[in-house]
Amino acid sequence: MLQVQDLHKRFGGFAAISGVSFDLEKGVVMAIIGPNGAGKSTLFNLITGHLEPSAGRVLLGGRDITGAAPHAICRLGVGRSFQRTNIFPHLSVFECVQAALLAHRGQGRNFWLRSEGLYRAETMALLASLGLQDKAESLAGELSHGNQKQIELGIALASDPDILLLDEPTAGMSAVETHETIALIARIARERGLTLLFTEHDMAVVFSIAQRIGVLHQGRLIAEGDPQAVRADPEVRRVYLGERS
Amino acid sequence: MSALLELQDVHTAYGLSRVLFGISLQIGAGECVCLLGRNGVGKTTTMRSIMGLTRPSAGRVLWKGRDIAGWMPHRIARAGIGFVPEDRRVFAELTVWENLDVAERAAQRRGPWTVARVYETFPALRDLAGRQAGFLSGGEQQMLTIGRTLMCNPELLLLDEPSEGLAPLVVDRLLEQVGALKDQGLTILLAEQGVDFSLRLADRAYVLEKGTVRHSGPAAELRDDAALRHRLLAL
Amino acid sequence: QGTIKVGFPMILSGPGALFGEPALKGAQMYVEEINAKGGVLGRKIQLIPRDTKGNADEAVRVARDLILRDDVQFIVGTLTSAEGPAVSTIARENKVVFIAPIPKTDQLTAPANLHPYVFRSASNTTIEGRTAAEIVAKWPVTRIATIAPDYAYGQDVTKAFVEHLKKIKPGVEIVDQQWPKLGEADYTPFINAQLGKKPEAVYSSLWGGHFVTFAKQAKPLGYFQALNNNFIGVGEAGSIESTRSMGADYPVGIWANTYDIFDWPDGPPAHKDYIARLKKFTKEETPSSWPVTGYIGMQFLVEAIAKAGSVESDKVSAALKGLAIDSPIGKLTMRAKDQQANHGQFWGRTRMDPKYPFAVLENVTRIDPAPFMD
Amino acid sequence: MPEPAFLFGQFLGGLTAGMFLFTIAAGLSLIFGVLRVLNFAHGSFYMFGAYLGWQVMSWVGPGTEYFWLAALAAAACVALLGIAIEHCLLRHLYRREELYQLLFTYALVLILADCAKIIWGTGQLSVSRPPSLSGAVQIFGTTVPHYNLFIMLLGPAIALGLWLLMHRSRVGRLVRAAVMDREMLGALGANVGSLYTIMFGIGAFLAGLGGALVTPVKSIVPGMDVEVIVEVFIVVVIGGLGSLWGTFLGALVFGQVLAFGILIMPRFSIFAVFALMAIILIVRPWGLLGKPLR
Amino acid sequence: MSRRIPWVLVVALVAMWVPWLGSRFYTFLATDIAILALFALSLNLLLGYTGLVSFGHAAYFGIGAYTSAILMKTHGVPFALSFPAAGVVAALFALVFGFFCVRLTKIYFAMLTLAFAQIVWAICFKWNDVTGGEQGLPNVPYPELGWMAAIPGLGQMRAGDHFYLLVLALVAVAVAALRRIVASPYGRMLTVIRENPERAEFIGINVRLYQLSAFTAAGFFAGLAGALFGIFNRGVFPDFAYWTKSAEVLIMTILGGMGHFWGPAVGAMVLTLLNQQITSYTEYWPLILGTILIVLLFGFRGGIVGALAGLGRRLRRR
Ligand SMILES: Nc1ncnc2c1ncn2[C@@H]1O[C@H](COP(=O)(O)OP(=O)(O)OP(=O)(O)O)[C@@H](O)[C@H]1O
Ligand SMILES: Nc1ncnc2c1ncn2[C@@H]1O[C@H](COP(=O)(O)OP(=O)(O)OP(=O)(O)O)[C@@H](O)[C@H]1O
Ligand SMILES: CC(C)C[C@H](N)C(=O)O
Ligand SMILES: [Mg+2]
Ligand SMILES: [Mg+2]
Repeated sequence: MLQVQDLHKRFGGFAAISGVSFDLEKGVVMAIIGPNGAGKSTLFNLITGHLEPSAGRVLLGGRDITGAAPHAICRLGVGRSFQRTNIFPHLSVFECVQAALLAHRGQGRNFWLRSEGLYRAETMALLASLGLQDKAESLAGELSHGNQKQIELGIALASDPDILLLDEPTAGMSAVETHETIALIARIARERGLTLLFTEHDMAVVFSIAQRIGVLHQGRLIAEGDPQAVRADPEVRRVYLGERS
Repeated sequence: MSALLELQDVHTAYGLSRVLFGISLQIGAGECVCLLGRNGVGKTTTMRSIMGLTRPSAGRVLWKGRDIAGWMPHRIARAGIGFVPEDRRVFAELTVWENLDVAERAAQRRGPWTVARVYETFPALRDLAGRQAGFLSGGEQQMLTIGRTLMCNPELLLLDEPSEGLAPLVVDRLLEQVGALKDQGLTILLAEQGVDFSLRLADRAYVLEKGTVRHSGPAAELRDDAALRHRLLAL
Repeated sequence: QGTIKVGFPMILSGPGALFGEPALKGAQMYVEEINAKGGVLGRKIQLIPRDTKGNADEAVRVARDLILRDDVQFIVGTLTSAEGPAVSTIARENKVVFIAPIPKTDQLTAPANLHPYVFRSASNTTIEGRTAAEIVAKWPVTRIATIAPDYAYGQDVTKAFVEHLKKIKPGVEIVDQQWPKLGEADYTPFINAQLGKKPEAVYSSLWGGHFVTFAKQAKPLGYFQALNNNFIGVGEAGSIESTRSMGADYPVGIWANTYDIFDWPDGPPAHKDYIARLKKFTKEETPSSWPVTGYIGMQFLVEAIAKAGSVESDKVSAALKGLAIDSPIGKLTMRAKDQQANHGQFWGRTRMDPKYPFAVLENVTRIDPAPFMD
Repeated sequence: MPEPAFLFGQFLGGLTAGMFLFTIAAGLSLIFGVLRVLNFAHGSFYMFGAYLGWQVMSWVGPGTEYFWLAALAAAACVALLGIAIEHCLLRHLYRREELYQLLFTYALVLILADCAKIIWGTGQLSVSRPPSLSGAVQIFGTTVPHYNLFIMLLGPAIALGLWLLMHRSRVGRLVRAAVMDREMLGALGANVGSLYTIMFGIGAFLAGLGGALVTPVKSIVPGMDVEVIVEVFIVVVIGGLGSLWGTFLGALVFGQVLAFGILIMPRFSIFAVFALMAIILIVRPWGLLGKPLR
Repeated sequence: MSRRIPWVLVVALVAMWVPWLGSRFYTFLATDIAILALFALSLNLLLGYTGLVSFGHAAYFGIGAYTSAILMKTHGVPFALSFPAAGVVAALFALVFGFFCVRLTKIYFAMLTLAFAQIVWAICFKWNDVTGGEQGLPNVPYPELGWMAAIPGLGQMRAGDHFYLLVLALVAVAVAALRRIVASPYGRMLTVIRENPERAEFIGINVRLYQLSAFTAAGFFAGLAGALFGIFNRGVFPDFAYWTKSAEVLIMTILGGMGHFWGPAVGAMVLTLLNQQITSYTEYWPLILGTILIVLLFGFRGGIVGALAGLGRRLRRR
């Protein structure tokens, strides 16, 4: 499904990503973990076209998407959420998600229809599954951090991706919200047969849903494998997990 | 003992989203107090409220008995409170020395701290004096921010997550240095995810939850009572 | 049956105000005098001045405002040749008689643009250019350069000069032509570029504050020196307004023209009388030269109203055609053929006069435009 | 091929124009660099500098030393004006969107222009060169007025002065720190508010100085504010917003384009500077020496 | 959903009666307002909906004005052709300039739009043979409106009134089209881009392409407004494209409220009327305008319409 081959990214003299490679098969849930500044978000940005790699390739379903524009990559069925909440603050929750649907269905070229009523049922259904149906008319920017994260997820899901990249989806959520969100993600991933790649600092989350884990440290993938193996890896314990957990 | 700093029922909000719901705490002179709690409970916000970076919407912040809530941050700094922020925030395009120099100039407080003394405390910085701060590693940046704040000769040091993102070795070294500062008589308020780190340093601890104080007591109590720790911090 | 309202759009700010302000003064003086005599047709004249900022667009706006909101029955005014034709359009559309006392472009009254409501009492570009050519032709020079503001006036007056000069002195060569925009703040590159072509004489049609700025920048660069003072500034560069405002910085020894001078030795008594009244009106020791333009413009209008016995546009327009007036500088006739009455200019060389702290024209002659008009 | 002496003269003319612009643009660039406010009213400060310079000169009379006195006094007054505006109004807008700050400074343009008209009338005023600088020298066969020579030296001096101020002085370091992290500097005890005010004052001072110094060369007229602001915008934008040396370079390039544009496209030279700005922005989206805006 | 009121139609129907007030001056003002409202609304497609701050919108206004004036005056093309041509030519220029502009962001975007606008101005100002240069092209002919006199009830009207009705009809159609555009899915994409271009990119929107299309559309409508204004003004002048004109329309838009569809139109109306009122008392209109601006900046966030809407919301909540 997704292949990352010997990816490098330098910012000036600083190598944020150096030589990362991994394959992600269809339907697999994979977590990328690692200390702050390890390069996780950078890796995501490279995959989704927000940054251009200094070297290396990204293949999606065998097709080279290295350096393609983000909107093009999105149209190929890649969805993502951002670490910093990144929504449309002055639109209503409904409009945020509906906009993603409109864009996905190619309605963006439509000058004539009124957008208000389009895809109403679908949008509301999606909001309902996120538990946001009551807040549909609120301005997205006025919601709590946790709710905003959920909208973020809704926007990502609206474009019906095959592969979903989530950057710290539960950061800033309370324990209860975290739990619900994770359940939701797991369910949707299962129902839609989604391939999922996510980062997270909450190890409880990571170990509860990840089928595979990659550990990034100073731009290198220092370990990769199933959760047990990674948890046991001494190097990982040293740089990231520490002696707890 | 009268408190050096006392918070009385402080409420703080970022725009519309309320974060602190009545925090009260006290720090005596020479004490090391730590704030514990999950991400997002309001530790940083408490410090920002003290520092005046985010103005409390209600409540009082008493510094040596004077209410400083609503003061501009620079007045609070000049009154003797130093803040080491969690995300380091070195002045990236200034050199290490310039960072220190700026701080000395900024606060205009006389005191024992000089550039030389900071170098003595953090010898690594001396070799990096001419390097742009933005190019330093995380640990080095952390030393620099602490050193920078010390240049203001504060009486109270607010340390926000000093060990975040640092390699264990670096953390150990930092622990020693902060311990030394404490021994020199500096009052410290510490917010730290690394519970071990804080409990080893602190005399007393406050555990926050969703913007309120859930528990307060001697640090030793938490250190020794695993059940209590588990109940409060899910550890 | 109230007052007769006359709109007076004029440049009252910026470099053009150097000429526009005194022009307004002249009109005001005339209005004061005529009102003191009881007005015309028993009605007083009310002058409504408005600032056009030297900008055609603004002039149009102001003119329409005067007509539509202030209900003026006549318009006298505008200064530049950009404003004049633009306001002429408005006058035609609204059937309001418009007398242009200052704009000189031939296009204003060219057959294609002429309509019953536009009249001019100013000089025009053909005459001014040709007169200058007659003067320059007598100089022992062949390499000529020109500098002119790049708009109707500068273009037309330069063209008239060049064509006439080539006709009367076939040997001349135009070595350089500079076209700064009207209102240019920095003429230095133009000055340097012009000097680079090594002309022997320069014909300039920069005027008002623009000429002042130009001369101020040119003098230190040795411009007039390099030309041996073979420089002729038309566009009333010799106006006392200009010389006064520059004082000792004014380039002496160059040729220039002006609409009026306060000591016209062989002038008619009417002129002396006018100057005396002007002195009192403006409280100036050495009265300005531009009031005469506004004065004459208003005089034409008022005498036409009197002649028509009505304020109706069509009647006043008819009365204006062929109307002759006794102006302070002599008899002037608004020719029926092209609706112009050229009030001619004074020409001379500038020199410092110990009597005044500014340059004056020496050996001035008032050149009668009649021979140049067809 | 034109003569070298002529080309040299044209070059010096461009240099003078460029250095005049730099004096003004340096203030604009400083204000933008520190406060992140693109100050439309900078042209108005320049105009006030010119009018005030004229005013003081008309009080104290001619004479070289009086000229300098008048120029400095005018610049100081403009600085005070700037400080008052920053302190009373502008500082309350820092948290608002950029667009509102722009609109505010544009409103100032309107207000100040009319104030100048009310105070000094609408006509054109002019000032003579200071007597000691009214002569000229011959360099390689071109006449170079002393005053122009002085301006050509003043530009680099101001650039150097500002550079020393920003990079070699403590205040400069504070200012640079404030640009990087305003809040943090406040938490370290610096009064960032007054630092901003001072910087705004210095920026306004430079605009005022530019205005006062330009009076012997250009005329003082209403509208000079709007005219100059476009030019200094171009200078700072092609140089890269907020970059001192970029502004210097921008001013140099601008001056030369003005001077030589006339030779290449005699009638369309006003077009050249705008084309220059467009081309530079297309090729280098952040200007010659600028950095991407955060 | 509540029933939708066709506001464009309502406003146009109300405005239609102005000539019957019988004052040439009112018709004159109303024509001015209608045209400027279209101009300001076209800018708001960029400013309010797409989040692009253009300092050079007057360029397209000017291009439209010159195109139609040159076609009508110099080449005798009928209005029915020259009017759409003005929009199309302005849109073409907007397309070319926009192509370069949308690659930049923020202040630099604004500055590049300014640079292009000043280039347009410089060309209008200096290309004497075609644009008339500094003195512009006076005497732009009125469109042939004789047919209007044949309509019952309009027979006695002056040419100015006929022209006003024509302007009103054309502006209404253009505004209706604009309204349609912003309410369409395409318009939603623009809002999304305004809110967060980075995120918009990742719901599959080609941000630059959309920005460019909005820039072109805004240029088109500005061109139409310019064409009407040139005729209304009886002449076109280089100042139409000068940056102060861009600033003027920016002020109208922001003052009226760029967060609301009608905000810019209200801004155009309020400013024009205020201008008329105030200039009859004092020549210091800019001083007063500046003061009003500052008061609004500090007092009314969201412009006139924004403030009114806020007030309305508060009243309804009571
Ligand atoms: N645009 C950029 N320019 C320069 N350096 C950058 C840039 N973006 C990221 N970096 C650097 O690259 C490194 C990796 O950053 P990244 O955001 O990928 O970390 P991360 O693993 O996502 O961390 P976190 O867990 O804190 O989100 C960091 O040191 C960061 O400072
Ligand atoms: N600038 C801001 N605007 C809005 N909300 C904020 C802002 N900063 C913080 N918050 C919210 O305030 C709450 C408390 O944040 P705070 O940073 O004080 O937590 P913390 O205890 O320091 O967490 P951590 O351990 O992650 O540092 C969080 O929910 C956060 O989302
Ligand atoms: C002042 C005059 C020389 C102006 C000139 N008459 C013109 O037509 O523009
Ligand atoms: Mg990250
Ligand atoms: Mg924190």
